[in-house]
Amino acid sequence: MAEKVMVKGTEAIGEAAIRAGCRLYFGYPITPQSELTEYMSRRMPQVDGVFLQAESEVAAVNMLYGAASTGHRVMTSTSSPGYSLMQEGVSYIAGAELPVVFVNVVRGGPGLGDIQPAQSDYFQATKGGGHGDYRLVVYGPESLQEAVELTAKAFDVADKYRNPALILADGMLGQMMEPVEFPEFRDLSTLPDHSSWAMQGAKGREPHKITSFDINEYVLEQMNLRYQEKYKKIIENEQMWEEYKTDDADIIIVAYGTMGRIAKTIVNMAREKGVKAGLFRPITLWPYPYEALAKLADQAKLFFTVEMSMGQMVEDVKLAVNGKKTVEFYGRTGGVVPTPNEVLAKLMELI
Amino acid sequence: MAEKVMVKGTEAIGEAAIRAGCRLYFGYPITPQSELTEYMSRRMPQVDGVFLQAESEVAAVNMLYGAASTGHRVMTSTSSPGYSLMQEGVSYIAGAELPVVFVNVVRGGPGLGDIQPAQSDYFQATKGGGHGDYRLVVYGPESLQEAVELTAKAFDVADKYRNPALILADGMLGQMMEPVEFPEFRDLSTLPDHSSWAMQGAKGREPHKITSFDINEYVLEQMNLRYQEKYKKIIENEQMWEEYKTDDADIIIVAYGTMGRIAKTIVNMAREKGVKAGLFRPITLWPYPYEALAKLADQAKLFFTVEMSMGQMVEDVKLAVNGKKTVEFYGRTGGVVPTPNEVLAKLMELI
Amino acid sequence: MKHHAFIAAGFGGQGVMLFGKILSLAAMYENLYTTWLPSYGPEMRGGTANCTVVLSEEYIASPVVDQPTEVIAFNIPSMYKFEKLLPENGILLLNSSVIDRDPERTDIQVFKIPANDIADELGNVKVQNMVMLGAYLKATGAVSFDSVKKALEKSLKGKKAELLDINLKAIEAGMNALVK
Amino acid sequence: MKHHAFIAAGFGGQGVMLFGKILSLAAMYENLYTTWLPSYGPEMRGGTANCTVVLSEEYIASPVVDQPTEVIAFNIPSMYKFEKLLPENGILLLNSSVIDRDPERTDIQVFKIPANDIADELGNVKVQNMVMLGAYLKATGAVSFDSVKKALEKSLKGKKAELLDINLKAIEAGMNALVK
Amino acid sequence: MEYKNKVEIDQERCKGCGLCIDACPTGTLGFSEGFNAKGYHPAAVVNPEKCIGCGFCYQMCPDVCITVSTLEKAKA
Amino acid sequence: MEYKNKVEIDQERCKGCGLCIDACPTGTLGFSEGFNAKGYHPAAVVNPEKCIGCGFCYQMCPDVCITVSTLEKAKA
Amino acid sequence: MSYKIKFKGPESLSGKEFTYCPGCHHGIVHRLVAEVIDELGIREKTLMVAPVGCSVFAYEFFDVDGTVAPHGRAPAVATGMKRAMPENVVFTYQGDGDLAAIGTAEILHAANRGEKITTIFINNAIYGMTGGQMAPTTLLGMKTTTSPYGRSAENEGYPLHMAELLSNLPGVAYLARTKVNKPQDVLKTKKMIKKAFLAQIEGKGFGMVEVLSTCPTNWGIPPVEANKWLEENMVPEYPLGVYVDKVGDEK
Amino acid sequence: MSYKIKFKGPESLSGKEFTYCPGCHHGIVHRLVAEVIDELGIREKTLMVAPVGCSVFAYEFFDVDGTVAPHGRAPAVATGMKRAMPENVVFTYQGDGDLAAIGTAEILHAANRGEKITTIFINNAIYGMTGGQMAPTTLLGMKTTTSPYGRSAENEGYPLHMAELLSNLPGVAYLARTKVNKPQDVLKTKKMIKKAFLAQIEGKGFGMVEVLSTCPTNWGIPPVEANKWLEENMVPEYPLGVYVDKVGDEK
Ligand SMILES: Cc1ncc(C[n+]2csc(CCOP(=O)(O)OP(=O)(O)O)c2C)c(N)n1
Ligand SMILES: Cc1ncc(C[n+]2csc(CCOP(=O)(O)OP(=O)(O)O)c2C)c(N)n1
Ligand code: SF4
Ligand code: SF4
Ligand code: SF4
Ligand code: SF4
Ligand code: SF4
Ligand code: SF4
Ligand SMILES: [Mg+2]
Ligand SMILES: [Mg+2]
Repeated sequence: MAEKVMVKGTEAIGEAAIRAGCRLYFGYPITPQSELTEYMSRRMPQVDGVFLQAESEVAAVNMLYGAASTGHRVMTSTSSPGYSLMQEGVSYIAGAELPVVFVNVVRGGPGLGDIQPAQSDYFQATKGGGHGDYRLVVYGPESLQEAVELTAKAFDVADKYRNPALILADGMLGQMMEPVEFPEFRDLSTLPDHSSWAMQGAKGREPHKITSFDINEYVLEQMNLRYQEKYKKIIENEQMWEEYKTDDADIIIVAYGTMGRIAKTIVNMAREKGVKAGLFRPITLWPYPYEALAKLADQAKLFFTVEMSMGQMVEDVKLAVNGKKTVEFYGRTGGVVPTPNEVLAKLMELI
Repeated sequence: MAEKVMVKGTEAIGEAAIRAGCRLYFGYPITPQSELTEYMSRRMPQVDGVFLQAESEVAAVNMLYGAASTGHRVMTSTSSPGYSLMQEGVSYIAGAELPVVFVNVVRGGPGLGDIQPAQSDYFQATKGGGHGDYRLVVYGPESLQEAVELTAKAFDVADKYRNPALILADGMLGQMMEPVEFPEFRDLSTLPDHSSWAMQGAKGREPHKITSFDINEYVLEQMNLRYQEKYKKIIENEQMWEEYKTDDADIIIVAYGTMGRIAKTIVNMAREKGVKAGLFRPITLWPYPYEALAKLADQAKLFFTVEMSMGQMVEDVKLAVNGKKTVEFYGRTGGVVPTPNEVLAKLMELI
Repeated sequence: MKHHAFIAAGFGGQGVMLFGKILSLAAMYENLYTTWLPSYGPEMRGGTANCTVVLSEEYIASPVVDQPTEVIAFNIPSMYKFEKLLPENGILLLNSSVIDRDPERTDIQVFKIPANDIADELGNVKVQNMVMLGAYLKATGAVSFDSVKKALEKSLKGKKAELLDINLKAIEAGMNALVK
Repeated sequence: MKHHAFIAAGFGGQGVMLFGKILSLAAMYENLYTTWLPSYGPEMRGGTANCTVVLSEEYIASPVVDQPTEVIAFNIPSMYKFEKLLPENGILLLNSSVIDRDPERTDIQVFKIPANDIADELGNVKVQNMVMLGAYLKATGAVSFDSVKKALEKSLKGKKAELLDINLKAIEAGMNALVK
Repeated sequence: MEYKNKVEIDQERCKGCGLCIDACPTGTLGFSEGFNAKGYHPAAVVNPEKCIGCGFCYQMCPDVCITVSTLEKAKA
Repeated sequence: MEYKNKVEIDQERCKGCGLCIDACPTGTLGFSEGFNAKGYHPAAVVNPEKCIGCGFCYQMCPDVCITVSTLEKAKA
Repeated sequence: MSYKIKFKGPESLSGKEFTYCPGCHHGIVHRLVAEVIDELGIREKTLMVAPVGCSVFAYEFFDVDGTVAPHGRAPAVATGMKRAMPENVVFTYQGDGDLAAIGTAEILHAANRGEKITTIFINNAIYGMTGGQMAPTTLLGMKTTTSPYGRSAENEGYPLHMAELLSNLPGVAYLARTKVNKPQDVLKTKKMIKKAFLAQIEGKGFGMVEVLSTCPTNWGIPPVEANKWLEENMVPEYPLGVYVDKVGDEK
Repeated sequence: MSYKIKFKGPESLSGKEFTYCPGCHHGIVHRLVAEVIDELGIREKTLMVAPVGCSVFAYEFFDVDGTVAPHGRAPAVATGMKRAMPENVVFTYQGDGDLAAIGTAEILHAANRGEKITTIFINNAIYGMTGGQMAPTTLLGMKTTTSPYGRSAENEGYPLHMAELLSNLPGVAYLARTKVNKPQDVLKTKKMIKKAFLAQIEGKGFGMVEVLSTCPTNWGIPPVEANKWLEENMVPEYPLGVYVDKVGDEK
């Protein structure tokens, strides 16, 4: 670990990707993540990597498809409208089982919306914005340090399962600066060997074919069942979450990403008022840590989900709690970030 | 009501739209719905309407945005990959509150997939494939007659709430033929008057501005709260479902669209075997008829969700049942349509 | 109760879809419930095509059929694929101009019709599907010749109207070709 | 415990973002926890920009701040918008070259710095933000001048290095301009 | 004083870009000493007598701050 | 019989499009009477003696069904 | 004797202050478009489609019915409008990122269809709104926030000449490239914009005016100098002139 | 004396039967591409990107590493590949719906970047795979399933000339339009395809060959007649020839 540096969230993710061995970046500028695109344009040439500004997000996602087909670590970053444009490509990438890392720095929506931080793309990220039965591994970091670590993790997990991964940040995380320590540079020779499936030239072997397509529905179903097998493994192995002062908590606040971070303040404020609050913070949004959350349903009296949206993750909370306890919700949307005080006030109303 | 005619599902929807007063269609061919695009190319000139084949689905959805801004009834149709490409536009249309009718004739996915019938775009349709907190009214017809009726309904509801609506058909419904009766042609002069908001020229009034955009997050939040108000009304007023032999049922099969229709056979087959099965068939997939389904949770012993997917609507069933009873799932995917016998066999295993 | 549920299958271009549509339309004219459900290869090209048609006196809950009452095979792969689904004593109609092998099942009724040859003789190999349709009528009596004629008239409109004659001849030839 | 949480706000182009970044970086050099959080108008153009900076001896759970300890306003709308958030006796710094009105609050400490005029005199109106920064240092002592200098050196690299001098001068001028 | 041509500048709207000043062929315009509420030195009419009413300043102003008038005989 | 040029057609692969027949300058090729497994009348060599080995048939065949050979002195 | 107004802002602007940086040409072109709308007397039937770019607020600046299209899709939105309202006048206003990058297909096909709409195309060789990234029209060697070492033909390709490209399409009825860095050019540009509207009004087809424009902020050059930089660098790369004119001279 | 093979299917085809309709030119062009790959000895380093269209299975037909891009996006996919594997040879194979409609932006920008890839463009004036809908290249007056009354310039615009359009872009190193309805043309086309690959191999830039092709099925014309129809109708609209050649003659 090197010294601490002060960086923007977008740049932290970019540097983390490069250190994780990503040497190809394709993207299209969009606020509030253009700094990541810009960062890559400066950094990639310095590490003999490829930076290419695509003509659109549609082109970018397909450049990723192409580059990932060759077995290299590749990444793009975008924000809400841009990620929506990528959905056909995301579905193709999932179907072709390509290990791509996406970053969506979510802003207020729908439509053009605004450029303030939001969490209203949770459904799109976790239930599949594109068509078909597929899943991305979705990470929701709460701080820049965590974003750095999860970015490296995203590449490893993507490679391990040949499955795309998504860093779901919000505009706040993307734009804020705080001190960060970066890991060392990954020795590129230690990256996983993808020569068994990647398109690198059919020299001395059968040609490799990469596709999300089969004319025969039974074969396509088999392909899908293979994805499902993989998803099951991911569900078993890759769930991540943080619990903060849940040990004795009556009230479980559930929040992720930036909202999760803010919720820590709220927990402390509530405890100052004598309310035994705790925080359950999912870090993988898919696979969602249902069991871990369900365990708290015996102990807690109330679940209180807080999102920067009109209520999306709350469905997963309900699925986890499964009727055992009440699940309440509070959210702001359109780029408004709830303040600790207002959430606390809402919480006090509920109890 | 006129005489019965034998038509393909795609054409039934097209004719129903024209009879409902739709005079602008923009689309891009894609199997298994190209016949609808083709039908509109033949029919629109006959009714002095506009048919335009767009250069892509991205262009098509934006042509819809433009045409709908002027207050006219407009429609497009596509299939899974094409609908994914439209997601940015769908989010804009929802944000700008434009009454557009979409048709997605779902095929096997993800990616290029195949062209066989599937229901694996349920999440995308109901939870929002695009970014932001928005909803489309989603209809899942089980037969061509119902498709005809729901198409007319979709236009009315879209107009009433200034909200896009989606007919979520599957490849089977789109491709099959069966006899259908069409309603009369809607008198165009009876269509709702949109001159209070539509872009028709600022003659003798303040200019109208249509947008999903506001620089100020608090204003954007207000816009979002307005959408949410509207969604609440839609939830109150627009839920539709069918119950088939649920009166005395121990086992509730939950299925929609084509699968719902097939499930009727399964209910009958089960009853022949002495199993008291019934069918709950949501017709609006959003708003989902949670309460109606929840009511059955007291009476029934088991809920059995069947989908042509790896399990998407089942989450809504679980949210409705809320832990009161077990919810089981059976699905085929990739374009495979479950046969009544195999589903029945699975059902018999469960009890 | 009248209930037929058949699968017609072959290569794209052999006219299996029209085969099913005409029978389905004819059923509608006889006030039967009916559904026609196609299944193509990818998009339009290559591979096989088949359609499932149900004609019934009862509401058809499922246009998907596990067990067809008849299978009409226009090529070898279709024969092997679909004969399996037939019940004992089910009917299998084969275009023997194209299918030069025997089915595997021995517990079913098999009728071989050299439809291409018959159609070729009539001067247009394309109407081999109508030859098969004639054979189907003869084999099952699912709908009447008159209803089929009405359906054909409805379907062959405009420029195609002139094809009506040869299509009807092909049906008749097919009816004659099938010896029960 | 040292804890400052300020909002600096103005028009785009007034350098409020850099104002915050320099202070945040300086805090890092003093081993404080710190976060810097910007908020722009739509995309980059037009409208106002502001940033929230927290400097603290404790882990910062929330980079969002309900109640800032200080507000630095570079234009009139920012003053009105953010003065409300200050606690009693909180500090409000105004660029009085641009803000020719008084705040509404009377229960807070207000310092007016004619930053544009001072910067203009120094020969570059753009460094008015550093004038304000100097005033902030003087008003709060949140971080040391040396840490700020280090932060500026880190930030003004390459071609911009030549601007270091005038920036430091501006800070000093700002410190002198504020009379407690 | 009444000159033949009158140029008026909406100084609160002005962003001090200087395009009008640069475009004026006669040196009629210059920057203000003071700031406007936006913090810009707005353009000002420094030599009103020089104005020939050509409108170049109007044409170049990106913020539509400028109005140019000419003294004319009143028509019936 | 051994002619100077030999043209071979993979009749099972052939789709009976007739492009080879149309392209052949010498009338070497024609349609078969019978069907192949696909139900097409495949192309056939009807006048093998006429073949001049020009390869036009090969060039035009969309299904790569045709091989053309020429009788040559064996080389050491 | 009394003062008679010779030059005054047009009626078809809403009066809202522009959100553009000091000296940005967007404002000049806005004024010209509004003047043309005034002169043609079409304010009450004009529908405008703003892009995503610095001019995203343009729908607020014109006193006509207006909307914002998704980034790059204004020509498709305008197509939908015009097909629905053929009697109205529809125009799009787009930047070079919007029109020449993400919206390439939409502008090209709208032009090719001879869609009866008018497009004002602001080519400032950069993505203004998002902070100065490379556009397809960025000059070779030019440094931007995503071509920090200067645009190279090898990696990023060549400056895209939209006017030349679209002039190949028979659906285009009027097409010109111009600039507004001098008063004389401003006047010329206005005439061109008028013709681009007339192309639509007279039913002749698609009309477009490409305006070489400055972005002082992201070029990092003060406004007056930016005008010169444009003259010296952009004009040589992007030849000015009328590329297509099926409208003919005004009577 | 023994028979020596003069003409025989190339090695770089996988041998799988084509899924095309009888007489469809896709097959001819496939063979030519494979022959060129054979002759250049690049089979083991060639990566192919199939489109969505009738040639969606092309990735199965060539004996090289292959994939299927989303409809229209093959040039972007190929760009990603080539940037990752600059030593490999990357080609796309696309139809006119794929390349000239939905993929307009991607082909134009890949060409403009001088992306070192090769594109084989099958212009059959129609959407073959989906059942004969209008393409941007459909001729005026031509009836298709979505222009049932004949394509009209007024409603649908003009046939799009991709070769001419792209020839404006300096990134293009080789560009030709040809046809394969006669044996002589087939031979000419092969030479062109070779050059389009050489443009890439020699690092000169983007190479493309547009092949006017038949779609007997959706034109509703038997194969032999379709060849004539192409000659009489498509060739006059789409002039054949070499539009750009920076490769020079083979040594
Ligand atoms: C789908 C999508 N992608 C990206 C963006 C971000 N974005 C907004 S404006 C813009 C480019 C603006 O440049 P230009 O069109 O040249 O207009 P200018 O600001 O220079 O006038 C971009 C990339 C967006 N809003 N939506
Ligand atoms: C996003 C998307 N839109 C539409 C389609 C449907 N589609 C498949 S192929 C095709 C067009 C094929 O035409 P062309 O590219 O000309 O190829 P051809 O079949 O004529 O060789 C279309 C529209 C699709 N698969 N994906
Ligand atoms: S009208 Fe002409 S002379 Fe008068 S101020 Fe303006 S530019 Fe100068
Ligand atoms: S051109 Fe306009 S904005 Fe610029 S200085 Fe002159 S008046 Fe002010
Ligand atoms: S090689 Fe020439 S002559 Fe021989 S069959 Fe072929 S086309 Fe005819
Ligand atoms: S060209 Fe080929 S496919 Fe066509 S008939 Fe001749 S051999 Fe058969
Ligand atoms: S960023 Fe550039 S284009 Fe945008 S308003 Fe500022 S100067 Fe104009
Ligand atoms: S549909 Fe047309 S393009 Fe497609 S394979 Fe058949 S003939 Fe060829
Ligand atoms: Mg620009
Ligand atoms: Mg085609």
